This record gives sequence, C-alpha cells and structure tokens, in this order.
Amino acid sequence: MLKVDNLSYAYTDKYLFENLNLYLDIKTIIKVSGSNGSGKTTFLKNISGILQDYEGEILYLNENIKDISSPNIFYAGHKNGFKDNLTVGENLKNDLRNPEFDLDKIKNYLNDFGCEISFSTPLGNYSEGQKKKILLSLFASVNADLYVLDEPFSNLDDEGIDCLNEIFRQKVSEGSSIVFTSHENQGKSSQEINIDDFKND
Amino acid sequence: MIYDFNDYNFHVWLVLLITVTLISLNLIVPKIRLNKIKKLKKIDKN
Amino acid sequence: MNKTFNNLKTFYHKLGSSPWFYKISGITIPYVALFSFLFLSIGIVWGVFFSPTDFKQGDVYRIIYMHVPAASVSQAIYYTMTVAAVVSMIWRMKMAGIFIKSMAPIGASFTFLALISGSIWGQPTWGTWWIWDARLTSTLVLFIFYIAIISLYSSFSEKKSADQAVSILTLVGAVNLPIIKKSVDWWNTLHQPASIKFTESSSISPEMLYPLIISIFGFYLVVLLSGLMAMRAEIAKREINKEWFKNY
Amino acid sequence: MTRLAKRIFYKELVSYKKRSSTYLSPIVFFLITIALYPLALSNDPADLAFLAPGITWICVLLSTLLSIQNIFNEDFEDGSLDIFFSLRVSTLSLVIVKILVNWIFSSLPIIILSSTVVFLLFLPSESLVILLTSLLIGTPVISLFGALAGALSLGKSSILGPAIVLPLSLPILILGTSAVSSFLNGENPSFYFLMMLAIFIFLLPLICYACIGALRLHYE
Repeated sequence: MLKVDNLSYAYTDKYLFENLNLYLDIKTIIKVSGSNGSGKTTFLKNISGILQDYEGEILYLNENIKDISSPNIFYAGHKNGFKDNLTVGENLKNDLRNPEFDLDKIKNYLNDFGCEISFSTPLGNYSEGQKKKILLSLFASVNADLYVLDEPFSNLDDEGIDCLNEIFRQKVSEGSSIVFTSHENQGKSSQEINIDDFKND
Repeated sequence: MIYDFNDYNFHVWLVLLITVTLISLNLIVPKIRLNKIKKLKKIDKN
Repeated sequence: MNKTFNNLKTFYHKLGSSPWFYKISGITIPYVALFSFLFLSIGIVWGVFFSPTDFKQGDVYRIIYMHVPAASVSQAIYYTMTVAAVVSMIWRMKMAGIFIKSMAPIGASFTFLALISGSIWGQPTWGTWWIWDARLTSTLVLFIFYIAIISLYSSFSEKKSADQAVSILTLVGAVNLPIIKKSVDWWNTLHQPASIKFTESSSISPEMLYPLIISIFGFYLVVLLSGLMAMRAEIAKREINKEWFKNY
Repeated sequence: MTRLAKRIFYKELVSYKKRSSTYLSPIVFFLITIALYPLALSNDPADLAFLAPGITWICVLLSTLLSIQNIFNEDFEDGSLDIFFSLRVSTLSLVIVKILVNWIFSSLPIIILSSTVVFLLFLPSESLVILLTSLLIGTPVISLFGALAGALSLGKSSILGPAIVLPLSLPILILGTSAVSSFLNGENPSFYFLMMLAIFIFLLPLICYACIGALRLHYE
C-alpha cells in the first residue's frame, strides 16, 4: 500500500534521517518511535504529502505521492486543526477531512472514550485530553484507507488508551492501515520502526 | 533658478564623500565576512 | 550499487555549482578590482576636477558623475535580480538565491546614493532638498522594495525557503514597478507639471559626456566586484561545513 | 473544487462570525484615524473637503491592511494548513475564498462606513459615489497584496506587512484619489476606474499563485 524508498530529509543542511525504507501492507499498524526531535512528525508529514521536499521516493498504491490528487489518507497532526472559539459541533462539521458528517457516530465514539461533550460548547472550554478524544472520535468516524496519526496516545487516560487500541483493531479489520508515532511506547502495533536507526552520525 | 557658487565645494564634495563611503562599504563588508568565516575554518582544522 | 549512485546524485544536487563559482570568482576578482578602480577613478576625477563648468548650473552639475551612474545601476541591479528570481523559482537553482541575497544590499546602497545625491544636487539648483516629482518618487519606491526584500530575507531561518520567498517578492515587485512608475507619472502630471528636469541630456557636450560614460562603466564594474565578493562570502557562510570548502 | 470551496467558505464565515474582533477592530481603527486628521491638520471645512478623498483612501488602505495580513496565521498555528495540504486539493480555492471572506467582513464594512466622510470631512456629497466606486474597485487589489504579504511572513512579525503592501499599493492609491479629484475638477473619472479594474484583473492570477507559492514555502 505504502512504499517508502530511500527517504532522507534535511533541515538546514542537517539530515533528520537518511535512507529510510519501509513497506506498509494493508491491514497493518506501524508504530514510529524515536527520541525527541528525531523527525517522527516530519516523517508522518512526508508520507501524508504535506512536506514534499524530501529525497527518495514515496509510493502510495504504486503511484508517487506527489502526483496523487486526492489519496484517501486521514492525517491528524500534533496540532489538531481545531479552533478554540468555535463550538465542538462547528469544528467537527466544518472539518475538511470529514466528508460526511455523522453526528451520531462521533457521539458514540465519544461515549466509548468516556467523554461527556456538549456539541454546542466552545472547544476552548475543554481540556487537552478531551480535545484529544474529540479528535480521535473524528478519526474513528471517518473512512480512509490510510490513517496517519501523530502521538494519538499522549494526553489520554487508561480508558482512552484501551478504547483507542480497540478502534485500531476495528479499523484494521475493515481493511485500513495505520501509521502512528509514540514516544512512550504506548499502543499495540504489528510493526515498529525507530527513526533513530536512520541517523548517520 | 537659484545658483549658489559658494556652496560648490560643499555639495560636490559631500556627494563624492558619500559615494566613496558607500562603495568601500560594499567592498569591505563582504571582505570582513569572508575573512571571519575563513578564520573559523582554520580553527576547525586545528 | 544503486544506493551509492543515489548518494552521488543527491550529493551533486546539493552542491550545485557553488564550488566552481567560488573558485572562478576568486581568480577573477583581482582583475575586476583593477579595472573597476581604473574606470571609477578616471571617470570621477575627470568629471569632478577636469571637465568644463556648465554654463547654466555652474559647478554643482558635477554631481552628475555620481548621481546618474548610481541611478543607472540601482535599476539594473533590480532587473538582474528579477532574472535570478525567475531562475530560482523555475529551476530552484541555489546560486540564484545567493545572487539575490548578495545583490539586494548593494542595490539598496546605490539607490540610496542616487536619492541622496539627487537631493544634494536639488538643493542649490531648485532651492529645495526634496521635490515630489515622478522620478524621485519611483526611486524612493525602488529603495523601499530593496529594504523589504532584505528584511523579508532576514525573517526566515531556513535558507531554502528564504530564497524562494525573496524570489516571489522580487518578481511581484518587478511586475509592479512599471505600473507604479506609470501611475506616479499620471499623478505628477495631474498635480504639478515637472518644471525642471534633472538632466538635460540634449545639451551635454562631449567633454562632459566622456567622463560620464567612463564613470557609468566604472560603477557597473564596481557593482560586479562587490557582487562577486558578497556572493563569495555568502557561499562560504552557507557551505562552511561542506567538504569542498574545508579543503579549499 | 466547488464543493471544497463551499466548505472552506462556510468554515470561514463561521469563524468570522465568532470572532467579532476581526471585523470590529478595522472599523474602530478606520474611525479613529479619520478623526485624527481634523485634530492634527485643521477643522476648516474647506481644507478638509479638499483633503477628504486622500484621507479616506489612506485610512481605508491602512485598515484593510490591518485585517488582512494575518488571514493565514491562525490556520498555520492551529494546524489547519497541515490538514489542508494533506488533503492534496487545490490551494487556489483556499486562497481565493479566504481573501474573499476577509474582504466581505473587513473591507466592505469600512467602505460602507466611509460614506460618513461626507459629514466628518465635508466631502462634497456629489462625489461620494465616485469615492465609493473607487474604493470598491481598489480595495480587492490591496487585499491581494495583503494576503501575499501575510503568506510570505507567516508566523513572523507583522511589521513586514506594511513594508511589502504599501509600496505595491501606490498605483491604486493614486488612481483612486485621482478619480475623485478629477471628478471634482469636472472631468470624467471612468479612465481611472478602468485602469484600476485592469490592474485587478492583471494581478489576480499572479498574486494568487504567488500566495500559493508563499504558503507552500512554510512546508519545506
């Protein structure tokens, strides 16, 4: 599904990682680990086509990621893309990743996370952990072939971690793949890569 | 038109001074920058 | 095998032609320096001390030997920067970015010289340091453009994006400069018809013209010289950690 | 493309509705700067009437600049731009929609409000239509420049904005004020309107693509 070939990324003449190779099959979960500032987020931005000035090649379904007009990839970054002054409902409804807004589905997932959220409250009233759960409920309700998630397990309580692992299992059984980063070794995965292995100094 | 011949020296000399200063600044500044970097390089080598 | 080839390819892409430029410019700089010094000193000394006095303006007109060349190079530098901006945007050539970065301060300083020499010239001729006429206004705008380019450059930490951002701004400026010039002309005719012109080119005598041409030539050479030196310094600054520079 | 543009448009509308400061502060800024001129120059109606078109134009220019130069900042900081680029859809729709919504929310109220200069600065009332027309045609160009400056200086100090926008806006300022003053001199101002329109049509694609390039730079 996703093939990463000799990927290198330099920031101001210094390579974050070099010659990274990866093959991601369907129905797989890959955990990307690495120390702080090792380039985990950069790697996720590379494979989801946000940062394109890398060296090497990234093929998505045998096509160069740079040439694909709309790959069915769901990206959720460290910065969640939500606006604090809008209500939860407005944020979710107007999220560009969310083609069919399904309120009930999101509400169910929020319940699974054990989260009491009112859709008409401004998002800024909620804590970071609750915002994380809102973002993850959005992720759970959207159908995509590949999910790219940056630190989905951080800021989550134990209940949330179990719930997210369950959602991961469900997504994989539906035929999707997931790439996520984690620095505290949380989350179950079928495969793992460490960005620190691709440093050259 | 107003001519003030007494000011001749002042005006032309002033412009000449500014011209020479600006041109030499344009030459000296990159020279200093390059020399600084070359010095750094020497320190690195030793 | 494939890996080493890829490494070589990226290595080549990253270096571009900067070592070559650094080497060649190092060889040519003494000659350019010699000729620019020669032309500049002949042009200015001849013009300021030996050319005949103007019968209308007296000796103040001698500012022309510094004002006109400065005005000429200040525009020419922007044109060359525009060409470099196109090259930098289409081919992503690293040297084009270095060129713009190095030339912008030089362009700004010569535009400043053109403005201030014009103003010093204007004082005894029209009795005023500044006049809002079309030419002065568009030169002032050009100066502001140079300053904007320099400050935009310094606001980026990543050199690659700084080069591209500055290229975009240079191009947008280049497209707008003719519009600005034209509109300033309209504005000028609407408000006050220009009663005095800076240079009456028709009435200049050969004895005055020759040193002017030599001086203009000298200014272009000194721009070339300072451009080469600034680019060398910029290359050295950016590539201080590269193998070729360490061994140079 | 159109469906996406609609969604962005709606999202922008909602966020503008929620943040009244984004459209109220340019209005306040405009009114206070207009009030500064009589205080600083003179309160003689004849003087003010003569200066009114220029004062109005400068105030509109500055307040438009104030609001537009930050249009991409919030999306950059909260990660919306990351998500947008991950969708791999046309950035052109984002740029155009954002500029358009900003114009509707920030420039249009100021233009409407600027009809008060008939009382405040004693602008001859028959030339008001000319002034408003010149502002309607001219402010979109300033919005374009402001958006470009905002995209270039994304997440950085906003002092760069005026340095980029104001010199570029000179032709519009000249043409806009000339239209009014030529009308007051009894001439036909349509030449200036056509010129401004021509500049807008010429610059629209150029600046939009420059904006896209500038936004992309922060993702390299």
